[in-house]
Amino acid sequence: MITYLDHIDDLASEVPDGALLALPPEYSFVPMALVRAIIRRGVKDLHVLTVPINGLAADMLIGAGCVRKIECAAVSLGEAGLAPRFSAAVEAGTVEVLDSTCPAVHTALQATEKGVPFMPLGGLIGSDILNNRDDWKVVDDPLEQGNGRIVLIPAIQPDVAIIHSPLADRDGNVWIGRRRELATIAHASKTLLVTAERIQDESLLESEATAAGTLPGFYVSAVAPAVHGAKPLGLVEVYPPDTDEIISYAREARTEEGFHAYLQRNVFTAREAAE
Amino acid sequence: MITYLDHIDDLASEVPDGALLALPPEYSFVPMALVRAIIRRGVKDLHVLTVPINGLAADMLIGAGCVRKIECAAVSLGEAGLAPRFSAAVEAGTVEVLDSTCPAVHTALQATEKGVPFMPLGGLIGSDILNNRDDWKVVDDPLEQGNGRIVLIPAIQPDVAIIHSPLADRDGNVWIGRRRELATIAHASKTLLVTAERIQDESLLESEATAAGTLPGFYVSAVAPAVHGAKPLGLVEVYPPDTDEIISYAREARTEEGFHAYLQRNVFTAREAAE
Amino acid sequence: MTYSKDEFLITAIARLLETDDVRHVAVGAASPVPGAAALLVRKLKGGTPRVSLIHGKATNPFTDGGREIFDAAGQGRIDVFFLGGVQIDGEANLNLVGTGEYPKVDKRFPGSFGSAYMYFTVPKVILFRPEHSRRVFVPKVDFISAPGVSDPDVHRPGGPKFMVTELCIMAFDTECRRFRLQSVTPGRTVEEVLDNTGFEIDVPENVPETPVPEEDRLALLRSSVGVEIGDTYPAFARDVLGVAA
Amino acid sequence: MTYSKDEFLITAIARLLETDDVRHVAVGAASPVPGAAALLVRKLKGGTPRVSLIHGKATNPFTDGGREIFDAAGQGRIDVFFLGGVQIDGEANLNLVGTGEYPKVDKRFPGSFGSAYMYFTVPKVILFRPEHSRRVFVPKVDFISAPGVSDPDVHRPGGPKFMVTELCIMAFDTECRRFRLQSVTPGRTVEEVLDNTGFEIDVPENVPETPVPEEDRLALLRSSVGVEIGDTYPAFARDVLGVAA
Repeated sequence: MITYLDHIDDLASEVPDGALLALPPEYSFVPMALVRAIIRRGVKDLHVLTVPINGLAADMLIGAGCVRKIECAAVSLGEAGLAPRFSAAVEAGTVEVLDSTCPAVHTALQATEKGVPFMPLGGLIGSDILNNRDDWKVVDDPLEQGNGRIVLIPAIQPDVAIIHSPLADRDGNVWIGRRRELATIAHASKTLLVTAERIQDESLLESEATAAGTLPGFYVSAVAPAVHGAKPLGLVEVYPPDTDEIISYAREARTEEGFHAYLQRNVFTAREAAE
Repeated sequence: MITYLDHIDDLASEVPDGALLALPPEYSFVPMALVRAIIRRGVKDLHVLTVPINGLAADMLIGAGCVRKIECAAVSLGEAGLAPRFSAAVEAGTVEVLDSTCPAVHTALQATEKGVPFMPLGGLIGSDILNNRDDWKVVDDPLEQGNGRIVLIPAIQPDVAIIHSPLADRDGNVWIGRRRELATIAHASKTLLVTAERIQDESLLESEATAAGTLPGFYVSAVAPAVHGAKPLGLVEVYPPDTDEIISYAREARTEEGFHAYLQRNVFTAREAAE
Repeated sequence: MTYSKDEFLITAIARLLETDDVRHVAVGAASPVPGAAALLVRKLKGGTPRVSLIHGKATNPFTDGGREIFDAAGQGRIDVFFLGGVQIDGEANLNLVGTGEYPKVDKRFPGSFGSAYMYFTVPKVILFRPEHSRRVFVPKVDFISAPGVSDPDVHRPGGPKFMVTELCIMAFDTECRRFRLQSVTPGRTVEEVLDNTGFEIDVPENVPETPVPEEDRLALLRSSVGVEIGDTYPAFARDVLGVAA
Repeated sequence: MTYSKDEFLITAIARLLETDDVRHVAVGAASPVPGAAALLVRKLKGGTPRVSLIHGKATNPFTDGGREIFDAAGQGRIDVFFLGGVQIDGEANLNLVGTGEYPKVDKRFPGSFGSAYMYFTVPKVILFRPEHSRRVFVPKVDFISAPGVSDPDVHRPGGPKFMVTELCIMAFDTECRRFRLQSVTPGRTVEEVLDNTGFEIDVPENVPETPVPEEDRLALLRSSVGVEIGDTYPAFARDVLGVAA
């Protein structure tokens, strides 16, 4: 059954060294408070999968030395510019990067969701992404119907996925709204850790209106409260992104020293809002 | 753009003879008023795809002589028993039946949704369903990772899909709630015809709460109002199924004469609630 | 305490669900007896296993459309499922399609539903077919909706484990591809089972009786569990368990 | 009427979107100029084409998660998409990953996003890269995120049709695998284009000027269309179009 934890630091302890960790995209319920807790814990050798892209969370985990390998369609701070620690680590060769493309990440998780070892995807042929992926396979039209060559993307099963939500309930049900990539991530992952702005007693499955945007609890491993748990990123209809804070991160993190000063101030010294 | 029609009979005229017609499952927003309109129109030679099962709608279409071929995981009236016109037509050989299994129907539509010619699915091997499907193909583990043989299900693209909804808006957005097979059906079909209990001016995409259960209008071809459009089946949280009516159908439709008397009374003579 | 045939079957199935490997029981359409058994065990064990009735309301946790239960099974998240059949043979092949020569069968039934997939993916499939007759339990099914066993090169984490009928409970041995009689309904005999089974089964020297319903479980069925199953099957709760909606 | 460089680019792109085959324009993240162009055309044509800004609010119609835009493209439901690149070469290959030798590149950029798929599936891809320099327009990209052309045995309903830069508009000829100069920005020259392009292009005898922004369109941009794009890009609407949120 689902574990309810009092503090995100307890959730962070469910992320073992070396885990294949799935991160939701920048616009989709990123659990930044939990990411900071993971950094505080000093997790090592993560294999991060961005679904399909990410920014601040991946950049901070890489800068903090938690990441050995990252599979991504892109890592970017969006309007705030390049992800500085990601770029620096790739240029220095201190993190291994497995380049992908957005629909290929979705496809790999859909395959796991469906319980099949692979799923086909169009496009890709002729791209150096494909040429650098020994795990992807080009096959001749297996139905022999003149459809041409196609790429098979092997299933990926994350060890741990982490998401933040505006609202969970006491049965472990979690509101994800129209961010349905979170459902796919949840279905495909062995362990799903959830932080929530608020945990209510009434079941989200009670009415069809809320059920429509709810991830059922049987995919959820553990839940902890985290008020403002996505900040400085935004949480749709709850709070907007703190653009100034993200821009100031982008500036400070350009150097390793600046990044560590940022970490010291915002991750190691600061107390999370939920505390 | 989306056409708004005043009457379901106008929607029914969008279903050409010989169309591959997708029907949603019994518990999921079946547009029975539109099905009756299709029967009134005397459409011929339909290839019906039940997604993945169906009951009353498929049985009535078969009984009325609209169907040449049916692909289905099951046709059943549920607690009201066997689907009498379906069983009679299969036994008489007057309708061609292409037996499938629930996840294979979903898989075929997912393939079209994804724009790929096929999708793999586990199970099936050793089943006479597979043995009677020349279109399905068993391949040896294409990744050569010891996963064993697997079945490839070719994509199916319905010409027309029909659904009923409690609520649509003036941008063609349609509430589907947690009946997300309707999203897959919509994504996979060339034409989507929608009937709705109610059509509101306010956009369903205005708030995240309603957007979560909304099919966006760009998949929708035409909408017409249909009060009580799912009856005698139920529409969750709007009205329950009329069990007595379904049982009485099951009884009357046991004979061809009884079925035609039922049709005369309930389809040709009766006026729909919306009129 | 007296009990009905359905109450007997519910408690018989419930005993098969009490092991620790059963964390999530899913129940398909029109299956009030297995559904009540699962809800009974959940009540007895204080919340474990999870029980998902796919056509239930409060008990239906699925929010990703019709494919979710199959996806969840493929992910290994469903431990128990129930299947039946118009015909079942000694290798546990199931026929849900029809009798006679396919496709223009003599008698057509609804179809295979999800059996050709769930039978492969759910580790503990319980076959539930109250009618125990040679009409149902045939030497060889006319159409295999879902095969009981598979070749080693087919990925198959799931399959049949038990069969529950009005006469007995059998266990299925995948290795030997045979059913073995496990217990017989009180008042019925091993001979009766053999007479009404159209295929060979293994019969151990001593075949115990299937236990009669425990009084505390009957009491739960007729009260709180009855209310729960009534959410999905009101007529069943009323007529079989005496619990009004 | 005076106009800004961004306003010029918006109207230049808008003219490429006015044909009848354009029923649905999708615009990716951080693309205010193409977004404004699409919204402008929608306004001019009274509601056609549909415009989907994937990170917009009222203008984001997607409700099936991150894969929906790619699925929709695969279904043929998206007619126009915009792509750019750190480097672009004469065969319209795009590099969004980095410069130097992969994987330990000299300068790493975010990554390929969905380019390796959208470039294959969307019939009319418009390459939008304001900076027109030999740094961007190279003889051969260091990394092909998405190839400009494909072999005949690869299913490819989509691909590059136009490229819009600060200096010019080029059309791409898939058959010849070459760009052809179509028009030059007023005040710039063909020589300037050639000097700043690191690959060969076809230059017709007469190269017209790209039209300056039409006054009625500028007026729309600075009023109702500005408000619409401000829903997704408030800073852009304010700073470029002078429309407060």
